[in-house]
Amino acid sequence: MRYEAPTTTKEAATLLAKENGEACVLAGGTDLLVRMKMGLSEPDLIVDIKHIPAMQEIKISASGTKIGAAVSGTRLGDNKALKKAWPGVVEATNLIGSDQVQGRCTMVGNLCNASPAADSVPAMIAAGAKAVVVGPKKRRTVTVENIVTGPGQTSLEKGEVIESITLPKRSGKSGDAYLRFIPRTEMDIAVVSAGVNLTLEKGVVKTARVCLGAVAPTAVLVPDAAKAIIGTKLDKAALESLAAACSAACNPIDDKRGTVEYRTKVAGVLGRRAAEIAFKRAGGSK
Amino acid sequence: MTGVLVDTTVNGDAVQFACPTDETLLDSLRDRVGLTGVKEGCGTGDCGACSITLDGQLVCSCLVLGVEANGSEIGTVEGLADSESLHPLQEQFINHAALQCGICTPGFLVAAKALLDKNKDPSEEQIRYALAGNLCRCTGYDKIVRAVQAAAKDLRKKKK
Amino acid sequence: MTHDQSFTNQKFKVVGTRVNRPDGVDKVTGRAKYGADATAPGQLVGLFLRSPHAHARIKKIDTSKAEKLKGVKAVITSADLPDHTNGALLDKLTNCMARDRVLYDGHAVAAVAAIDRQTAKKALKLIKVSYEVLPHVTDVDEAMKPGAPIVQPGTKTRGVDPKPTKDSNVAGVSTFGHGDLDAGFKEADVIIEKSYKTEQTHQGYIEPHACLASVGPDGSGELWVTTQGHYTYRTDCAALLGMDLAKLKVTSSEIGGGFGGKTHVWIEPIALALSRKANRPVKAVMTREEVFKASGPTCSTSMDIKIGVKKDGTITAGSAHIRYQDGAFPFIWGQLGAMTAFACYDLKNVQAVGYDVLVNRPKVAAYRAPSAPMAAFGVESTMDLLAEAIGMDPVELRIKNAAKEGTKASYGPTYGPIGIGPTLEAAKNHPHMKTKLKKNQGRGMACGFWFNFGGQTCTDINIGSDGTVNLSLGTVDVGGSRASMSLICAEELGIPYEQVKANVADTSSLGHNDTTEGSRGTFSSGMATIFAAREAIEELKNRAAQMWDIPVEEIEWIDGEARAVGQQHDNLPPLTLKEIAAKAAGTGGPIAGHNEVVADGAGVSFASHICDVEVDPETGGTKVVRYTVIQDAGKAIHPDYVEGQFQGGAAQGIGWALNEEYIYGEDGTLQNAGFLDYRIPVCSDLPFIDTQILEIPNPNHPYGIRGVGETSIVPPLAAIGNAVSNAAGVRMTHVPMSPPRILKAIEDAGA
Amino acid sequence: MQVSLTGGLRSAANGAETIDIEAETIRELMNKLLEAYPDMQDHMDPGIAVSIDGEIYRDSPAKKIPPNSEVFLLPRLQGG
Repeated sequence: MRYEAPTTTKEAATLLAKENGEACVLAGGTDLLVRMKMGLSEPDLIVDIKHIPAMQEIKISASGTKIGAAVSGTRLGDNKALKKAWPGVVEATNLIGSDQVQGRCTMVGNLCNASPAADSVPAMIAAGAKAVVVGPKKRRTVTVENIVTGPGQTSLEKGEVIESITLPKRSGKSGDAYLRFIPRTEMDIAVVSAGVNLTLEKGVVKTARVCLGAVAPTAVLVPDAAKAIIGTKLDKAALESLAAACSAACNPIDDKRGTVEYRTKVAGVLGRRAAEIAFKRAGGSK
Repeated sequence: MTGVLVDTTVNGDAVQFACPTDETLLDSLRDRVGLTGVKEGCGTGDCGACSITLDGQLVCSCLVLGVEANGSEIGTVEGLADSESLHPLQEQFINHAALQCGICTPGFLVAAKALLDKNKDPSEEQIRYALAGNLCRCTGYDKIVRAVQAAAKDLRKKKK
Repeated sequence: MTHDQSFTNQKFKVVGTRVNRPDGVDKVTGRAKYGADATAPGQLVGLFLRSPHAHARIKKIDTSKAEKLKGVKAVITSADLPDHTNGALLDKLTNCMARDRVLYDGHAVAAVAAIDRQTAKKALKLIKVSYEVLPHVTDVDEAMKPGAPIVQPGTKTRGVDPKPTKDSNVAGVSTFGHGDLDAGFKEADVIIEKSYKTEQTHQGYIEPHACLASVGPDGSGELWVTTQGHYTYRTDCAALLGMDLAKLKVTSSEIGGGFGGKTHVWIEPIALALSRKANRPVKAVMTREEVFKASGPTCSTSMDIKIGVKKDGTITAGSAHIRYQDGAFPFIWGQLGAMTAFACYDLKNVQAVGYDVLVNRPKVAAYRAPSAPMAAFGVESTMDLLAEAIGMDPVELRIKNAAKEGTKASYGPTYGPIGIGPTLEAAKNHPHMKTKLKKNQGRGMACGFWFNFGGQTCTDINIGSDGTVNLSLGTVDVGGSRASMSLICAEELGIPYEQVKANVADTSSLGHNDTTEGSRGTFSSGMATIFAAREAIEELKNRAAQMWDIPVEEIEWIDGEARAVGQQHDNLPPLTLKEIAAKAAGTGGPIAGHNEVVADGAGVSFASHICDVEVDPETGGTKVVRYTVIQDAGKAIHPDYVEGQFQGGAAQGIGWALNEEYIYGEDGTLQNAGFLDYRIPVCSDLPFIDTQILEIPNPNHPYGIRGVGETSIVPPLAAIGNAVSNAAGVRMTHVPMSPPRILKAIEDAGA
Repeated sequence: MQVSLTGGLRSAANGAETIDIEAETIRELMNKLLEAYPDMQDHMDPGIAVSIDGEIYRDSPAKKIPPNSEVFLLPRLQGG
């Protein structure tokens, strides 16, 4: 196995493109090293992206927020401005694993691992996040919901690597939230999860995005759930109809972590609870 | 073995070792540097027994490649005590009987130190969540949390 | 083995104090050496190839390519492991390495020793095994159905009359009890009949099985290993490999948790076989996945409980049918469960039937009070239903029916002095019982019983010329027993605790000791330490007699010094242990005490637990809000570590009750062989666990000690079950009470 | 002396709940038991414990059995 630690994104992309065997990107390694330990992955080349300066940046500007692909969960959580602007995205990322895992794990790694239960992904999709994808020849911008195509699968082409995630600029009265259900209080994979991002105008929900995790092969954006609360003050009826829309959008499986029935029911509960938190964060009151 | 040469600082001392590229830092520390205080309980980042600090950051050494440590500063349980005396956390773990079998203890100590370095006066809940990445099967965590509380108090007194 | 009972008023000087443990500094500095921490020059890495199937015939194993790989020094299959035991240990041997068939997912089929991990891994891939997949069964109820695949052909159900002629997965049926059930149920005003299920759990020790094995061409060998019983490992390994006992030295490393799971051999005989074949030391360490798949978890169960009660709370009859899943090899887990089911109560008419059932799962090993927690879940849940049905407080119902001295136990014999009544009274009066519950919260309590036992024990005391004392123990220290034994030794000799250094001796340095199991460590090694110390005191008195030149009969040993008794010796100042030790060379050489004993009469143990939980009715998530353990310790030698046992047992029980379970797929393979999806409680899952130690002395121990290690895992399943049922408003009958199960129960009740 | 049988042991004694055996020690009791009921061997292999007046003995064959004591045969206990 070859280990490379390039210092530019382009160099990383070129290395990945040239490798004929199995090539893996190493950011935090909290998924890759587990796969290697379990014998599920035996890379011929590992490209460590942590030495690329552009991938270590957090930039908050007038046009939006840019988070490098190698920024760890701990660094996200320590960034007060980011936590204030996107509390849902930050708390979702901070839910990945223990403090030990937080020191290594990244949002982009969480995304590219392409697990339906990834914590940061529903929050990013609800936020309307975009990924900056760099290949050996070109760079492109892709919405986060178009990155993962199925369990363990992404739309990235050979040689392509995500350099950063951008979160859009929002109006003042906005808030986001992410909730997941796990049987323990920590150290678990989401059985079901929900991210909600909304903006208010005169106390009424003006725009909203609702995304669910662990209820389908990929995270699911639920426009009907958003519609259910747009134009409301998040009254009981609106919340009920959001919950119903969430449950209706579920297409889960029975597995060791939960049942179809359970995930479908709890998706609605979490969607409703996340919406209430996001609403409150946006300054809404009933 | 086709190895790569890795230059590190471990517990303040310059350490050089060679390891295969697919070897974890946990294995490198145990098998090549000889620091067996770092334990493997799962190898998948779920138990925290292999906790170390890497450039000041708390990590599971089973989820880091040995080669990644090149140029880094590593801290392990073996580096907690001063030359003469134990760290207050170590003393309070003993005083509070916060260990039974002791296999998880090195990881707990390293994680608890990382917490107290950041937060001088953590609440019980903060302690419990900060240590959630470290599994203990013997104690029910009761005496561990009390030991960390007592050590935090000692450290605050020391500062004054 | 009845001793002077004056100990009940005994005043202790150091016993009962909370001293620092002797292995503390090593364990907080990383110096303590565990199973995987030893190295030997030229050591090889041993790895195992394991079955991907739940049940299959092994048609052929081709190891030729692996053997030819550069760096591979030995490859082993069952062909290298003839049975030297005439069948006595064939089950263990077959479990260590499959013979003609693999019996569960993860069953070892071959092992290699190579110069490094990379080479050993490559070699495993080069071993080709052809299997003929056979039908499998992993569920205990399914395995009992006619037509189920037979796990061990030739198995005829033991304990039924007449002897069966057909093969069965039911290896044994055992009935315990007395009285007339039918008559008892006729007397009842209310009868509750309910079925329950508990899933398979694992001890979850954090340290995987690990050893360093070395065997030379002369047939001598050494084994460094993490184990609860290095003498038992020696006996088994020597027998399986045809070695002489005395030529195999087994050293127990520090043990990173066992809880019953390190009482068996697993990889160790194979590591020795690899070493013998390669003529090099071999280190073998299980991965966590291997620990889950191929060590010894505890049974899953399915049971029917029926109890009848009069309106005044008198239980008239109780019956239990409990089916224990033993994995792929038969044992007595069902018998043990049936014995414990009703042990807390004084019942006129009682019957408990235990079934031992074979399935395609790993060989079950002991797990802390093995078989008792499941039976207690069924009985103690039903007790709450009865209390509710007759409108009686659940604690009062238990107090009314509690067993006491003179009660004929449900498993037969008559009890001596026991602690179930006092723990219940303490529970009733505990402040915990009086706190108010909040919305969605519920309180539950339950009792538990465990036998405890003693067994073969051997201890040495050697006094150095400076008066410090080496205490050599043969029982592995799993929970702080070196501290307790040092306290006992210091107490007897009358010296400060710090003057004693305890260590666990290897098998060459001390006589046989049974495994540390059955809560026996402090009970039995404590007893042997007392007797060894008393022998040393006799010798110290002899030496003092020489130094003073007076008859030894005129010397007493008081507070760590020899005192000459009588007015004629008023001029003789006492001789301290140190002073006598300093002169040992001239008075007869080294001073020592020794004892070997079969420590029987361990004294049964009881506990009552109280807990409060909060259930989220929309997700089924449960939070443990408060937990209290009350248990009889006989005498707490080191209260910190008694509390530690109480708290640890409770935490394991809470995990079992709420989230831990083996999940098998349709294909018979284990789906959650890791700490991510096998969810043991983490720090933020638990509250502080309150403890109350009761001391009802065991009349068969000089200090009144009872074992304390196991009982604390017995009540939690039922205590949590009762609390969750009270919080959710619906009776939970399936452990673990995971969120999907709780939510479904709530919805089914509402529908 | 009356000896009570429990669990699967009864099947080895043709279903009897109690049997009469005169024995001064546990060893003698075991020997006579096997003589009278050869099927007991099946149960002796995994081990039998003897309870004398409520105290359980696993490895004390020399233990004297006082006259008129309560004697139970139990499976050999196993612990964690």
